[in-house]
Amino acid sequence: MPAISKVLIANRGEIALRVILACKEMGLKTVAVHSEADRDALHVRYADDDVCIGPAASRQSYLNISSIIAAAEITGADAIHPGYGFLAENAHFAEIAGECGLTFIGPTPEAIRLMGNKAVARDTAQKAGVPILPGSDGPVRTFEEARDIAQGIGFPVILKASAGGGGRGMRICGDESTLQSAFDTARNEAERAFGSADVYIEKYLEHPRHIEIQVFGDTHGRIVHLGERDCSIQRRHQKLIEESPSPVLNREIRQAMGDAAIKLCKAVDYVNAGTIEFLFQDGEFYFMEMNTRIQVEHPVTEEVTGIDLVKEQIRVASGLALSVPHGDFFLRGHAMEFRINAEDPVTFAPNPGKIREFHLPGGPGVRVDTAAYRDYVIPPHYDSLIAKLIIRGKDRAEVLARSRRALEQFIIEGVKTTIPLDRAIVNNERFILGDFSTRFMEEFEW
Amino acid sequence: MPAISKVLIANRGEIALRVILACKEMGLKTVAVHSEADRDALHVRYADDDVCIGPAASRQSYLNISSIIAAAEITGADAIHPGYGFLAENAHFAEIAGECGLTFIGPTPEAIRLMGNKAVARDTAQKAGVPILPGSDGPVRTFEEARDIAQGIGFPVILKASAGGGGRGMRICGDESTLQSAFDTARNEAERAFGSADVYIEKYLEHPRHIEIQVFGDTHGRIVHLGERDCSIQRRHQKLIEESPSPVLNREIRQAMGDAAIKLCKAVDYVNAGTIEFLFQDGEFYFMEMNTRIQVEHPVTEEVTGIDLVKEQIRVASGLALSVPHGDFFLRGHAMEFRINAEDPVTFAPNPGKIREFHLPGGPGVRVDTAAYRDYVIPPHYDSLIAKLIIRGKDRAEVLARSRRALEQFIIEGVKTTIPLDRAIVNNERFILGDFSTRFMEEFEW
Amino acid sequence: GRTAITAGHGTSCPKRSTLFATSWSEVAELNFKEILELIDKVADRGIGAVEIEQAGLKVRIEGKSSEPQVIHSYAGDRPAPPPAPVPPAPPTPAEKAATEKAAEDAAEVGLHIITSPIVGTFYRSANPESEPFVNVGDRIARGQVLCIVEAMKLMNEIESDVDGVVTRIYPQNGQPIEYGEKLFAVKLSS
Amino acid sequence: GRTAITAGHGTSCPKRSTLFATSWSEVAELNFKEILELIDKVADRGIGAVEIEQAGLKVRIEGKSSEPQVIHSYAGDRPAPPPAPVPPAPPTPAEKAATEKAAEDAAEVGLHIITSPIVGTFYRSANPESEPFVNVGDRIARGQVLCIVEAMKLMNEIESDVDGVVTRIYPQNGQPIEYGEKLFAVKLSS
Repeated sequence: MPAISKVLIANRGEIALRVILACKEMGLKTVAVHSEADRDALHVRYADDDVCIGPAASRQSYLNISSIIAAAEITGADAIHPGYGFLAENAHFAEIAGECGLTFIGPTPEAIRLMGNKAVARDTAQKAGVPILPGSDGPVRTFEEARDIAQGIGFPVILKASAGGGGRGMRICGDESTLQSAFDTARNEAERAFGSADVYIEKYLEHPRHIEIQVFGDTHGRIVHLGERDCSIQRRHQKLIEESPSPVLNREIRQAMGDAAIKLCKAVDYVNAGTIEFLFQDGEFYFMEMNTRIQVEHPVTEEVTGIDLVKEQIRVASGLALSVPHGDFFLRGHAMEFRINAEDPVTFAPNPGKIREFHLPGGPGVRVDTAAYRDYVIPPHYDSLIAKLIIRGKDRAEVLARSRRALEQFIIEGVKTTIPLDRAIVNNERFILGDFSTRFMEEFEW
Repeated sequence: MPAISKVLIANRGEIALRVILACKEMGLKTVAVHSEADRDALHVRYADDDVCIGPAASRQSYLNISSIIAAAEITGADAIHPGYGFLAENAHFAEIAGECGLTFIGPTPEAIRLMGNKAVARDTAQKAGVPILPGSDGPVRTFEEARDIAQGIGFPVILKASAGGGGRGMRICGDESTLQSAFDTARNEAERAFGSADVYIEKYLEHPRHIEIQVFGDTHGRIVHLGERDCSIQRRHQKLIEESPSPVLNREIRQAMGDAAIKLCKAVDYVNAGTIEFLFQDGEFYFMEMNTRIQVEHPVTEEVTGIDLVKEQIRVASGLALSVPHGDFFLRGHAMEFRINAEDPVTFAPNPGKIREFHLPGGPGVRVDTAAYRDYVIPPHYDSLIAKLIIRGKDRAEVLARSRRALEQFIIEGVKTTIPLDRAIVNNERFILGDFSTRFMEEFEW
Repeated sequence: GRTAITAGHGTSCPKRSTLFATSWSEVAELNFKEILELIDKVADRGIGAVEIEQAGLKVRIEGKSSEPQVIHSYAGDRPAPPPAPVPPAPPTPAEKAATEKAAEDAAEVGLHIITSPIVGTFYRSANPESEPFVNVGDRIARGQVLCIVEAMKLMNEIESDVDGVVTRIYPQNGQPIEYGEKLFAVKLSS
Repeated sequence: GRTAITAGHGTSCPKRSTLFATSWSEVAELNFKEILELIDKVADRGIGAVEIEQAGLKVRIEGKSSEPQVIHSYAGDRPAPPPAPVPPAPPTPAEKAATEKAAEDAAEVGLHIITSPIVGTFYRSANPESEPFVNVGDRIARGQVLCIVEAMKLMNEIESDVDGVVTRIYPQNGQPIEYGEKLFAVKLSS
């Protein structure tokens, strides 16, 4: 692997700035790319070079592979960090980058491809001995096939798009008649959303937690896990709050999940940062999917491990060995992340516009990752995440108390944000007790 | 000790806000006091109650004991946190608070009094077996006496006001003739500044480091130390940058200094947070003085120990045992604090006024303690500290790299600040090597 | 013990601009926050004027040299919509309680305000059984005791620094007061 | 390989006033955000006034009255204002390079600007030995190749979308260019 000296960040918003800051700390030059709507974005301001790669629409800018590669060429960048979203899990992009002599800061195209197809990933997990939810071995083509499997594993079951994500193409079926009507709908949705009508069927858990394991592999064959993140507080499969450690994992289960995650990574010779998502219910865990990128919620792991995951990504991409200490692994203290979206906290309707007041919380245990600032105009073209508030403390109780006061201190005006919702959640009794599943938000009232 | 339920903070600025945030995390009510010049201050905004205690001049407001006690009375506060500066080391204030039934969050009046007099403190240290600089046993009254002592311990020597601090009444004398002329000047200055002409004489170290040990005692007789802070980067005895651990202490010396600090604390039955300042040169350390309060630079210790010192102060003041774990003590990672003053970075002339732009750095390892905000008008009546930037990392190299990018990210406009100076220092070779003494700033060029 | 303290001049309250009094929230299409935003925008950008006409609504905002002037008119008596949501705790507290102060300020024109020189508890009489030192309408003389402010068990007598007639007593008996808080309004003897 | 790409109309730069007018006709219903944007635009561009009437809605925005009103005065006789003091690294880069743009804009009134539809390296000729596709003063026709932008080893021919005369070539030969960057100024054939 070549040494990296100049990194193009093929992303925008807080993660682009996050990567730029990591590069600065490593003494690397940076190239920001941006759409015409992001001329005033902070990642553009803080990078050494910046290139406008297209109009506001993502498809013509942040998803425009040739523009991005060309931007790397004209600026002399020798590596690309894809961030999350956009092209981060696009195997083709990783491949082209490699062919153009650019170091892709992420896994190999092969690993992205293998894990990007849910049915294949599930199959790989099963072969590696990682527990999966009982269900179909790959896509089910007919209702009759689906029905037979459902009867075998017992209702409720869930239909999912093989190529999908984000809730589209998903259907929960409590009985056979629901399954019958849902089957074609799910296939149609999958076809429209992902270009493939393939759906598979799985046992549906009624009150699972979403617990994911952060994994990291280097090019020297070492693969480690860095503990879990509990991301059960979601709304329509969009995570709102993540924490580590999970309030419900004990040392043994954490160890078992970590071991399973590492087994799966070894099966695909995984390199760089990745996340293995599990569902957890009644003491059992089941492999869900793997995300072959840095996650939005990676700071939670950084705060309890003391490891800068983005810098580690760059180290590993440049061929260095993981800097994670050998020996017994343990998480120190507790951390929680609140995603602050420019959205109506009740309807979750995006609320782009001008930030008129932007006052950040501070003091011990408070970290803010953001590319927003006062007078920044949030463009309407992209996702609504404008800041991540990450709280660290010696234990969950301290983190909760600190979160309350930090959320009180955090003032954003001009656009609606999810801060009021976060304030309500951290005062919710079930949340405080750590007694919740991914259905928390469905039942949450405030 | 009574349980505490409502804390009056007898201070202003970032430390007042810091204490308020700690109280919020502990579920305690807060009372802010403020002068007429501080109506728009953030500590007033975030407190549950606020009381105007006098006009802008400190003497009539933040140093006005009866106003502050009366404010506690009318708001029903049951405890007072003095912060640092102002009345924090005023034994009389601590005493009156106690007499009025208020819990003083700090040491006993007796401990403040004992340690507030430098000659007495030095004597106490000597008796406790803590190394001190060779010098006079208490005040020297005549030049002849001073000369004899100086000849005994060897030039250079330093004259210091017994009741003083902050450089006033101090004189360094390289030979006998300098001593002759300096002796009366030092006495006069001491008289004017502190109301007592008493000066004492000590061996003068030419390239010492200022290394201080954070100590903490509880009312159950337990006293611990929490490692050191290296505060050698000073200008005219005003600290600019502090870090922990010190780049020059090894485990053995740290242990020895910690043991010495604890011995001294035990000698005065010390309770609550305190700091023992040492000079360190050529592998030897010498007791300088004790500060019987929370320090400006306390966050540095918080970041490497994971202990919230302000919350610990309140715990201990309410009679609880220290929450510091028993067993082997060690510092995790590295931390550095930059004091951001509203000052001309070259002349250090205060530069109060309106903050027109205030953009905080973020991301991993970055903490900001501040009570400033955009459009805040820094009043000219008080000290010029407007923010503290605290950087944490796995080692000193990471902290330095992170400091550089965070200082670059930190934008304050409208008033001059010490940020440009900090940026220059973190790029200075000797600073990077950790090879500096308290004279660093005298020799620093940029 | 008793301490006599002469009250200082009432310069403590920062000046407020008047007359934000009319409620904009009665406007139909544009909501209150939006009009505030428009006003900010006109002021921030140094715009000459903005005029918006909709069915039954006309808003005109003229920028001026120092501060924006707001002229509005609307047709008919519309029921007021619910008030705009108030942000929980804005960090810039400049506009705190501007409107309620305005009316008070207007009433105090030409009056001498005696403010508290200390923090404590306000008492109108020497003890619960005795008569108040002064009542509204009383003529008072410089040096006359007006009230007591108790602090740290000390009963501090507050004396008048002017001659005149008491037109208002601001605090209630037994009320806590802070430094600079208004105690009495006095119409000066001419 | 060779790809022919027809340059789009120069609508890429939202700050350019020449094309500003057209985008309004596309607006069906003016919402509040758009009004705020209009005000910014009026302030930024020093416009005299903008007035928009739709069914049931009339909006009028008057520019700053204290300064001489600037109504598309691109004559170029006004001296450029002295550059504002540049803060070390302000986080709000809105006014970035505003002044230098002004002079350029003035010279471009009435000209058609051809911008780059892709990111890459600008070449004026097909290869180092050959003549440039076009020079300043050349008459060009719609569909005529003007230059090459190399990206990912592909030589992308950029064609003219208008008839006219080339009055300026912005980039140097071999210079990297970004999306939307100005390539040619063309005086349209009338």
